[in-house]
Amino acid sequence: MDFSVNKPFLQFRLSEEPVDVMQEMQFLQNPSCGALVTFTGWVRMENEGKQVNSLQYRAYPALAVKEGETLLQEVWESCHPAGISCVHRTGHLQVGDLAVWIGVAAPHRAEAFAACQQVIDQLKQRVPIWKKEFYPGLSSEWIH
Amino acid sequence: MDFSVNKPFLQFRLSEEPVDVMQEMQFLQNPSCGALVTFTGWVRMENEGKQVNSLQYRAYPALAVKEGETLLQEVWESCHPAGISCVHRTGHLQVGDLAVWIGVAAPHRAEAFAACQQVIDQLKQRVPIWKKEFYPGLSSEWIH
Amino acid sequence: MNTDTATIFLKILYFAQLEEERGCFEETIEYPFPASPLEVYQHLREQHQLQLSPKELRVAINDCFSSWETPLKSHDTLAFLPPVAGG
Amino acid sequence: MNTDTATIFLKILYFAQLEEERGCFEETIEYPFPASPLEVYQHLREQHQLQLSPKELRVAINDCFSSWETPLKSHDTLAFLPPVAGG
Repeated sequence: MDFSVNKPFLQFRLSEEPVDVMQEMQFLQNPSCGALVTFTGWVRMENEGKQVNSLQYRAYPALAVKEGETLLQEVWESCHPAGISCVHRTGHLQVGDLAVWIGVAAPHRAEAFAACQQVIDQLKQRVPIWKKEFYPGLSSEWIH
Repeated sequence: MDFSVNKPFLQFRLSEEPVDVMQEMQFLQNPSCGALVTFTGWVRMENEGKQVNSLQYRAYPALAVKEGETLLQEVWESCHPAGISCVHRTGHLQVGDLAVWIGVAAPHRAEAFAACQQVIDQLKQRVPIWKKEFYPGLSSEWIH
Repeated sequence: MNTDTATIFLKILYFAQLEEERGCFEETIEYPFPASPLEVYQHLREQHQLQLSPKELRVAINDCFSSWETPLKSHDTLAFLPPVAGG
Repeated sequence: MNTDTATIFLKILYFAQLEEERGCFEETIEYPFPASPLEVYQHLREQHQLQLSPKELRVAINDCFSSWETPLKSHDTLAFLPPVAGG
Protein backbone atom coordinates (compact mmCIF):
# COMPACT_ATOMS: atom_id res chain seq x y z
CA MET A 1 0.00 0.00 0.00
CA ASP A 2 2.98 2.35 0.30
CA PHE A 3 2.97 4.11 -3.08
CA SER A 4 6.55 5.32 -2.75
CA VAL A 5 8.02 1.87 -3.13
CA ASN A 6 5.96 1.19 -6.25
CA LYS A 7 7.31 1.97 -9.65
CA PRO A 8 5.88 5.31 -10.77
CA PHE A 9 3.75 5.53 -13.90
CA LEU A 10 5.73 7.75 -16.30
CA GLN A 11 4.57 8.22 -19.87
CA PHE A 12 5.67 10.71 -22.53
CA ARG A 13 4.08 10.58 -25.96
CA LEU A 14 3.75 12.52 -29.19
CA SER A 15 0.40 12.38 -30.94
CA GLU A 16 -0.65 13.30 -34.46
CA GLU A 17 -4.27 12.92 -33.35
CA PRO A 18 -6.37 15.02 -30.96
CA VAL A 19 -5.79 14.06 -27.33
CA ASP A 20 -8.51 12.20 -25.41
CA VAL A 21 -8.26 13.92 -22.05
CA MET A 22 -10.54 11.45 -20.26
CA GLN A 23 -8.31 8.58 -21.33
CA GLU A 24 -5.20 10.47 -20.22
CA MET A 25 -6.76 11.02 -16.81
CA GLN A 26 -7.64 7.34 -16.54
CA PHE A 27 -3.98 6.36 -17.04
CA LEU A 28 -3.27 8.21 -13.80
CA GLN A 29 -6.16 6.87 -11.68
CA ASN A 30 -4.69 5.43 -8.51
CA PRO A 31 -6.50 4.69 -5.24
CA SER A 32 -3.47 5.95 -3.27
CA CYS A 33 -3.74 9.37 -4.90
CA GLY A 34 -5.84 12.22 -3.57
CA ALA A 35 -4.62 14.78 -6.10
CA LEU A 36 -4.41 15.13 -9.86
CA VAL A 37 -2.99 18.36 -11.28
CA THR A 38 -3.12 18.90 -15.02
CA PHE A 39 -1.73 21.48 -17.40
CA THR A 40 -3.38 21.92 -20.78
CA GLY A 41 -1.69 24.10 -23.38
CA TRP A 42 -4.17 25.56 -25.86
CA VAL A 43 -3.38 27.32 -29.12
CA ARG A 44 -3.96 31.02 -28.43
CA MET A 45 -5.36 33.53 -30.91
CA GLU A 46 -2.38 35.82 -30.35
CA ASN A 47 1.27 35.68 -29.40
CA GLU A 48 3.51 38.61 -28.59
CA GLY A 49 0.98 41.04 -29.98
CA LYS A 50 0.43 39.28 -33.31
CA GLN A 51 -2.84 37.59 -34.25
CA VAL A 52 -2.33 33.87 -34.84
CA ASN A 53 -4.53 31.91 -37.25
CA SER A 54 -3.08 28.46 -36.66
CA LEU A 55 0.20 26.74 -35.95
CA GLN A 56 2.27 23.74 -36.77
CA TYR A 57 4.25 21.58 -34.34
CA ARG A 58 7.22 19.68 -35.66
CA ALA A 59 9.08 17.19 -33.46
CA TYR A 60 12.23 15.12 -33.68
CA PRO A 61 10.31 12.06 -32.50
CA ALA A 62 13.10 9.70 -31.42
CA LEU A 63 14.92 12.34 -29.41
CA ALA A 64 11.77 14.14 -28.19
CA VAL A 65 10.41 10.97 -26.62
CA LYS A 66 13.78 10.05 -25.12
CA GLU A 67 14.31 13.55 -23.71
CA GLY A 68 10.69 13.69 -22.52
CA GLU A 69 11.10 10.39 -20.67
CA THR A 70 14.36 11.60 -19.09
CA LEU A 71 12.61 14.78 -18.00
CA LEU A 72 9.72 12.86 -16.41
CA GLN A 73 12.19 10.64 -14.58
CA GLU A 74 14.05 13.69 -13.25
CA VAL A 75 10.84 15.35 -12.11
CA TRP A 76 9.80 12.11 -10.42
CA GLU A 77 13.13 12.00 -8.59
CA SER A 78 12.56 15.58 -7.46
CA CYS A 79 8.90 15.35 -6.36
CA HIS A 80 8.00 11.64 -6.12
CA PRO A 81 4.48 11.78 -7.46
CA ALA A 82 2.77 8.45 -8.22
CA GLY A 83 2.40 9.14 -11.93
CA ILE A 84 3.13 11.63 -14.69
CA SER A 85 1.68 11.52 -18.16
CA CYS A 86 2.53 13.98 -20.91
CA VAL A 87 1.31 14.03 -24.49
CA HIS A 88 2.31 16.64 -27.06
CA ARG A 89 0.55 17.19 -30.36
CA THR A 90 2.32 17.35 -33.69
CA GLY A 91 0.92 18.61 -36.98
CA HIS A 92 -1.24 21.57 -37.87
CA LEU A 93 -3.42 22.99 -35.07
CA GLN A 94 -6.14 25.63 -34.96
CA VAL A 95 -6.85 28.26 -32.30
CA GLY A 96 -8.41 26.54 -29.28
CA ASP A 97 -6.86 23.14 -30.04
CA LEU A 98 -5.06 21.27 -27.30
CA ALA A 99 -1.30 21.39 -27.97
CA VAL A 100 0.04 19.70 -24.85
CA TRP A 101 -1.46 17.90 -21.86
CA ILE A 102 0.40 17.07 -18.66
CA GLY A 103 -1.14 15.23 -15.74
CA VAL A 104 0.46 14.45 -12.38
CA ALA A 105 -1.19 12.20 -9.79
CA ALA A 106 0.08 12.12 -6.22
CA PRO A 107 -1.12 11.26 -2.73
CA HIS A 108 -1.16 14.97 -1.82
CA ARG A 109 -1.47 18.10 -3.89
CA ALA A 110 1.80 19.93 -3.15
CA GLU A 111 3.97 17.44 -5.04
CA ALA A 112 1.45 17.26 -7.89
CA PHE A 113 1.49 21.04 -8.42
CA ALA A 114 5.28 21.19 -8.17
CA ALA A 115 5.85 18.31 -10.58
CA CYS A 116 3.34 19.59 -13.14
CA GLN A 117 5.01 23.01 -13.22
CA GLN A 118 8.45 21.47 -13.54
CA VAL A 119 7.36 19.31 -16.47
CA ILE A 120 5.94 22.18 -18.52
CA ASP A 121 8.83 24.53 -17.68
CA GLN A 122 11.43 21.94 -18.65
CA LEU A 123 9.54 20.69 -21.68
CA LYS A 124 9.59 24.16 -23.22
CA GLN A 125 13.34 24.42 -22.69
CA ARG A 126 14.61 20.96 -23.59
CA VAL A 127 12.36 18.77 -25.66
CA PRO A 128 13.03 19.00 -29.42
CA ILE A 129 9.65 20.24 -30.61
CA TRP A 130 9.30 23.31 -32.79
CA LYS A 131 6.39 25.62 -33.46
CA LYS A 132 5.57 27.59 -36.57
CA GLU A 133 2.96 30.30 -36.31
CA PHE A 134 0.69 31.33 -39.19
CA TYR A 135 -0.55 34.93 -39.21
CA PRO A 136 -3.25 36.59 -41.32
CA GLY A 137 -1.52 38.54 -44.12
CA LEU A 138 2.04 37.89 -42.91
CA SER A 139 4.67 35.19 -43.51
CA SER A 140 4.60 32.28 -41.12
CA GLU A 141 7.47 32.07 -38.62
CA TRP A 142 9.31 29.41 -36.66
CA ILE A 143 9.22 30.57 -33.04
CA HIS A 144 12.43 30.59 -31.01
CA MET B 1 -9.05 41.25 -27.51
CA ASP B 2 -7.56 42.36 -24.18
CA PHE B 3 -8.84 39.70 -21.80
CA SER B 4 -8.10 41.73 -18.68
CA VAL B 5 -10.84 44.24 -19.36
CA ASN B 6 -13.40 41.48 -19.91
CA LYS B 7 -15.45 40.17 -17.05
CA PRO B 8 -13.83 36.95 -15.83
CA PHE B 9 -15.77 33.69 -15.88
CA LEU B 10 -16.13 32.67 -12.22
CA GLN B 11 -18.29 29.71 -11.26
CA PHE B 12 -18.58 27.83 -7.96
CA ARG B 13 -21.04 24.95 -7.68
CA LEU B 14 -21.99 22.02 -5.49
CA SER B 15 -23.08 18.85 -7.24
CA GLU B 16 -24.91 15.80 -5.97
CA GLU B 17 -24.06 14.08 -9.27
CA PRO B 18 -20.73 12.93 -10.70
CA VAL B 19 -18.81 15.76 -12.37
CA ASP B 20 -18.50 15.84 -16.16
CA VAL B 21 -14.88 16.99 -16.52
CA MET B 22 -15.12 17.60 -20.26
CA GLN B 23 -18.04 19.94 -19.73
CA GLU B 24 -16.19 21.75 -16.94
CA MET B 25 -13.23 22.25 -19.27
CA GLN B 26 -15.50 23.59 -21.99
CA PHE B 27 -16.82 26.30 -19.67
CA LEU B 28 -13.26 27.63 -19.57
CA GLN B 29 -12.41 27.45 -23.28
CA ASN B 30 -11.24 30.88 -24.38
CA PRO B 31 -9.21 31.74 -27.50
CA SER B 32 -7.17 34.28 -25.49
CA CYS B 33 -5.99 31.56 -23.14
CA GLY B 34 -2.90 29.44 -23.67
CA ALA B 35 -3.09 27.66 -20.32
CA LEU B 36 -5.58 25.63 -18.36
CA VAL B 37 -4.50 24.27 -14.98
CA THR B 38 -6.82 21.89 -13.17
CA PHE B 39 -6.88 20.30 -9.75
CA THR B 40 -8.88 17.13 -9.22
CA GLY B 41 -9.40 15.82 -5.71
CA TRP B 42 -9.97 12.07 -5.64
CA VAL B 43 -11.18 9.97 -2.72
CA ARG B 44 -8.10 8.14 -1.43
CA MET B 45 -8.05 4.62 -0.02
CA GLU B 46 -6.29 5.84 3.10
CA ASN B 47 -6.00 8.93 5.27
CA GLU B 48 -3.59 9.49 8.13
CA GLY B 49 -2.71 5.81 8.20
CA LYS B 50 -6.27 4.49 8.27
CA GLN B 51 -7.84 2.56 5.43
CA VAL B 52 -10.88 4.40 4.04
CA ASN B 53 -13.80 2.56 2.45
CA SER B 54 -15.87 5.53 1.39
CA LEU B 55 -16.78 9.01 2.50
CA GLN B 56 -19.61 11.43 2.74
CA TYR B 57 -19.52 15.16 1.99
CA ARG B 58 -22.03 17.41 3.69
CA ALA B 59 -22.30 21.08 2.74
CA TYR B 60 -24.12 24.12 4.01
CA PRO B 61 -25.21 24.94 0.47
CA ALA B 62 -26.31 28.57 0.75
CA LEU B 63 -23.18 29.63 2.61
CA ALA B 64 -20.81 27.27 0.76
CA VAL B 65 -21.75 28.73 -2.61
CA LYS B 66 -21.59 32.29 -1.30
CA GLU B 67 -18.19 31.71 0.34
CA GLY B 68 -16.95 29.83 -2.73
CA GLU B 69 -17.91 32.70 -5.01
CA THR B 70 -16.23 35.21 -2.69
CA LEU B 71 -13.10 33.06 -2.71
CA LEU B 72 -13.02 32.88 -6.53
CA GLN B 73 -13.46 36.64 -6.73
CA GLU B 74 -10.54 37.15 -4.32
CA VAL B 75 -8.31 34.76 -6.25
CA TRP B 76 -9.23 36.53 -9.46
CA GLU B 77 -8.26 39.87 -7.92
CA SER B 78 -4.94 38.35 -6.89
CA CYS B 79 -4.01 36.54 -10.13
CA HIS B 80 -6.32 37.87 -12.89
CA PRO B 81 -6.89 34.64 -14.79
CA ALA B 82 -9.58 34.68 -17.49
CA GLY B 83 -11.75 32.09 -15.78
CA ILE B 84 -12.09 29.90 -12.71
CA SER B 85 -14.56 27.07 -12.30
CA CYS B 86 -14.93 24.97 -9.18
CA VAL B 87 -17.37 22.17 -8.47
CA HIS B 88 -17.50 20.19 -5.23
CA ARG B 89 -19.38 16.92 -4.79
CA THR B 90 -21.80 16.25 -1.98
CA GLY B 91 -23.20 12.90 -0.90
CA HIS B 92 -21.63 9.49 -0.47
CA LEU B 93 -18.45 8.84 -2.50
CA GLN B 94 -16.34 5.74 -3.10
CA VAL B 95 -12.54 5.42 -3.33
CA GLY B 96 -11.43 6.83 -6.69
CA ASP B 97 -14.44 9.13 -7.08
CA LEU B 98 -13.90 12.76 -7.97
CA ALA B 99 -14.60 14.91 -4.89
CA VAL B 100 -13.62 18.34 -6.20
CA TRP B 101 -12.59 19.82 -9.54
CA ILE B 102 -10.99 23.24 -10.03
CA GLY B 103 -10.02 24.65 -13.40
CA VAL B 104 -8.26 27.94 -14.12
CA ALA B 105 -7.80 29.31 -17.64
CA ALA B 106 -5.38 32.13 -18.31
CA PRO B 107 -3.35 33.62 -21.16
CA HIS B 108 -0.14 32.27 -19.57
CA ARG B 109 0.53 29.42 -17.20
CA ALA B 110 2.05 31.17 -14.17
CA GLU B 111 -1.19 32.85 -13.14
CA ALA B 112 -3.18 29.69 -13.84
CA PHE B 113 -0.97 27.58 -11.53
CA ALA B 114 -0.99 30.25 -8.81
CA ALA B 115 -4.75 30.74 -8.92
CA CYS B 116 -5.51 27.01 -8.94
CA GLN B 117 -3.36 26.44 -5.85
CA GLN B 118 -4.94 29.39 -4.05
CA VAL B 119 -8.45 28.10 -4.73
CA ILE B 120 -7.85 24.62 -3.33
CA ASP B 121 -5.85 25.91 -0.34
CA GLN B 122 -8.54 28.42 0.58
CA LEU B 123 -11.44 26.10 -0.16
CA LYS B 124 -10.16 23.62 2.41
CA GLN B 125 -9.90 26.35 5.04
CA ARG B 126 -13.02 28.42 4.49
CA VAL B 127 -15.85 26.81 2.59
CA PRO B 128 -18.46 25.09 4.82
CA ILE B 129 -18.18 21.54 3.55
CA TRP B 130 -17.61 18.62 5.91
CA LYS B 131 -16.27 15.15 5.32
CA LYS B 132 -17.10 11.94 7.14
CA GLU B 133 -14.81 8.96 6.60
CA PHE B 134 -16.00 5.36 6.75
CA TYR B 135 -13.43 2.73 7.80
CA PRO B 136 -13.61 -1.06 7.65
CA GLY B 137 -14.43 -2.35 11.16
CA LEU B 138 -14.27 1.07 12.88
CA SER B 139 -16.77 3.85 13.58
CA SER B 140 -17.03 6.52 10.93
CA GLU B 141 -15.62 9.94 11.80
CA TRP B 142 -16.19 13.55 10.86
CA ILE B 143 -12.77 14.88 9.85
CA HIS B 144 -11.54 18.16 11.33
CA MET C 1 -39.55 29.07 28.61
CA ASN C 2 -40.60 31.94 30.92
CA THR C 3 -43.54 33.74 29.28
CA ASP C 4 -42.96 36.90 31.40
CA THR C 5 -39.97 37.87 29.22
CA ALA C 6 -40.00 38.76 25.54
CA THR C 7 -38.93 35.81 23.41
CA ILE C 8 -37.68 35.31 19.86
CA PHE C 9 -37.98 32.38 17.50
CA LEU C 10 -34.74 31.05 16.03
CA LYS C 11 -34.16 28.45 13.37
CA ILE C 12 -31.06 26.45 14.32
CA LEU C 13 -28.99 24.55 11.73
CA TYR C 14 -26.61 21.80 12.82
CA PHE C 15 -23.91 20.42 10.53
CA ALA C 16 -21.70 17.32 10.49
CA GLN C 17 -20.74 16.21 14.02
CA LEU C 18 -23.22 18.66 15.58
CA GLU C 19 -26.06 17.29 13.48
CA GLU C 20 -25.29 13.77 14.67
CA GLU C 21 -24.98 14.78 18.32
CA ARG C 22 -28.21 16.78 18.24
CA GLY C 23 -29.99 14.13 16.18
CA CYS C 24 -31.45 16.60 13.72
CA PHE C 25 -30.29 18.99 11.03
CA GLU C 26 -32.73 21.81 11.73
CA GLU C 27 -35.04 22.88 14.54
CA THR C 28 -36.89 26.02 15.58
CA ILE C 29 -36.58 27.14 19.18
CA GLU C 30 -38.03 29.92 21.28
CA TYR C 31 -35.44 31.83 23.31
CA PRO C 32 -35.49 34.82 25.72
CA PHE C 33 -34.73 38.20 24.19
CA PRO C 34 -32.09 39.66 24.02
CA ALA C 35 -29.74 36.85 22.96
CA SER C 36 -26.43 36.28 21.21
CA PRO C 37 -25.23 33.20 19.26
CA LEU C 38 -22.83 32.45 22.11
CA GLU C 39 -25.60 32.33 24.70
CA VAL C 40 -27.82 30.22 22.46
CA TYR C 41 -25.02 27.77 21.70
CA GLN C 42 -24.04 27.41 25.35
CA HIS C 43 -27.68 26.70 26.19
CA LEU C 44 -28.00 24.12 23.41
CA ARG C 45 -24.63 22.59 24.24
CA GLU C 46 -25.66 21.95 27.83
CA GLN C 47 -29.13 20.75 26.87
CA HIS C 48 -27.91 18.24 24.23
CA GLN C 49 -24.40 17.38 25.47
CA LEU C 50 -22.73 18.80 22.35
CA GLN C 51 -18.99 18.09 22.41
CA LEU C 52 -17.54 21.01 20.47
CA SER C 53 -16.72 24.23 22.31
CA PRO C 54 -17.56 27.63 20.77
CA LYS C 55 -13.84 28.14 20.14
CA GLU C 56 -13.92 25.22 17.70
CA LEU C 57 -16.94 26.54 15.80
CA ARG C 58 -17.82 29.36 13.48
CA VAL C 59 -21.29 30.84 13.50
CA ALA C 60 -23.51 32.07 10.66
CA ILE C 61 -26.65 34.16 10.89
CA ASN C 62 -28.98 34.09 7.88
CA ASP C 63 -26.33 32.40 5.72
CA CYS C 64 -23.59 34.94 6.55
CA PHE C 65 -20.57 34.37 8.77
CA SER C 66 -21.16 36.38 11.97
CA SER C 67 -19.60 37.06 15.33
CA TRP C 68 -20.64 35.23 18.46
CA GLU C 69 -21.83 38.54 19.96
CA THR C 70 -24.20 39.70 17.22
CA PRO C 71 -27.64 40.47 18.72
CA LEU C 72 -30.23 38.03 17.38
CA LYS C 73 -33.65 38.98 16.02
CA SER C 74 -36.71 36.80 15.91
CA HIS C 75 -36.80 34.46 12.87
CA ASP C 76 -33.03 34.58 12.39
CA THR C 77 -31.47 31.38 11.08
CA LEU C 78 -28.52 30.49 13.26
CA ALA C 79 -25.97 27.91 12.06
CA PHE C 80 -23.11 26.39 14.05
CA LEU C 81 -20.22 25.27 11.87
CA PRO C 82 -17.61 22.71 12.93
CA PRO C 83 -14.11 22.97 11.39
CA VAL C 84 -14.49 22.43 7.65
CA ALA C 85 -12.89 19.62 5.66
CA GLY C 86 -13.79 20.03 2.00
CA GLY C 87 -11.53 19.43 -0.95
CA MET D 1 34.80 14.93 -52.81
CA ASN D 2 38.49 14.04 -52.91
CA THR D 3 38.73 10.27 -53.30
CA ASP D 4 42.38 10.30 -52.05
CA THR D 5 41.17 10.76 -48.48
CA ALA D 6 39.08 8.41 -46.41
CA THR D 7 35.44 9.47 -46.33
CA ILE D 8 32.42 8.72 -44.17
CA PHE D 9 28.73 8.68 -44.94
CA LEU D 10 26.53 10.80 -42.74
CA LYS D 11 22.78 11.05 -42.58
CA ILE D 12 21.86 14.68 -41.86
CA LEU D 13 18.52 15.67 -40.28
CA TYR D 14 17.23 19.23 -40.52
CA PHE D 15 14.41 20.55 -38.34
CA ALA D 16 12.08 23.55 -38.45
CA GLN D 17 13.79 26.63 -39.88
CA LEU D 18 16.80 24.57 -40.99
CA GLU D 19 14.58 22.16 -42.89
CA GLU D 20 12.96 25.04 -44.75
CA GLU D 21 16.26 26.71 -45.57
CA ARG D 22 17.82 23.45 -46.76
CA GLY D 23 14.66 22.41 -48.60
CA CYS D 24 14.72 18.89 -47.23
CA PHE D 25 14.30 17.09 -43.93
CA GLU D 26 16.92 14.41 -44.45
CA GLU D 27 19.86 13.78 -46.73
CA THR D 28 22.92 11.52 -46.82
CA ILE D 29 26.28 13.11 -47.55
CA GLU D 30 29.83 11.88 -48.00
CA TYR D 31 32.38 13.79 -45.95
CA PRO D 32 36.18 13.58 -45.41
CA PHE D 33 37.31 11.67 -42.36
CA PRO D 34 37.98 12.67 -39.59
CA ALA D 35 35.14 15.10 -38.98
CA SER D 36 33.20 16.77 -36.15
CA PRO D 37 29.61 18.05 -36.13
CA LEU D 38 30.95 21.60 -36.05
CA GLU D 39 32.99 21.12 -39.25
CA VAL D 40 30.09 19.44 -41.00
CA TYR D 41 27.63 22.16 -40.01
CA GLN D 42 29.96 24.95 -41.08
CA HIS D 43 30.37 23.22 -44.44
CA LEU D 44 26.60 22.79 -44.86
CA ARG D 45 25.88 26.31 -43.63
CA GLU D 46 28.13 27.82 -46.28
CA GLN D 47 26.88 25.48 -49.02
CA HIS D 48 23.15 26.16 -48.36
CA GLN D 49 23.20 29.66 -46.84
CA LEU D 50 21.78 28.47 -43.53
CA GLN D 51 21.05 31.44 -41.26
CA LEU D 52 21.52 29.99 -37.78
CA SER D 53 25.00 29.96 -36.25
CA PRO D 54 26.27 26.91 -34.33
CA LYS D 55 25.85 28.89 -31.09
CA GLU D 56 22.10 28.96 -31.68
CA LEU D 57 21.86 25.22 -32.31
CA ARG D 58 22.18 21.99 -30.41
CA VAL D 59 23.49 18.88 -32.09
CA ALA D 60 22.45 15.24 -31.78
CA ILE D 61 24.29 12.16 -32.99
CA ASN D 62 22.23 8.98 -33.40
CA ASP D 63 19.29 10.50 -31.49
CA CYS D 64 21.42 11.58 -28.50
CA PHE D 65 22.41 15.13 -27.61
CA SER D 66 26.15 15.46 -28.32
CA SER D 67 28.94 17.99 -28.28
CA TRP D 68 30.04 19.83 -31.39
CA GLU D 69 33.46 18.19 -31.08
CA THR D 70 32.47 14.51 -30.96
CA PRO D 71 34.37 12.55 -33.66
CA LEU D 72 31.95 11.25 -36.28
CA LYS D 73 31.86 7.69 -37.63
CA SER D 74 30.52 6.56 -40.95
CA HIS D 75 26.73 6.03 -40.95
CA ASP D 76 26.18 8.34 -38.01
CA THR D 77 22.92 10.29 -38.07
CA LEU D 78 23.65 13.92 -37.37
CA ALA D 79 20.82 16.29 -36.41
CA PHE D 80 20.98 20.08 -36.05
CA LEU D 81 18.41 21.46 -33.65
CA PRO D 82 17.22 25.08 -33.62
CA PRO D 83 16.00 26.52 -30.30
CA VAL D 84 12.93 24.55 -29.25
CA ALA D 85 9.45 25.96 -28.74
CA GLY D 86 7.16 23.18 -27.60
CA GLY D 87 4.41 23.43 -25.03
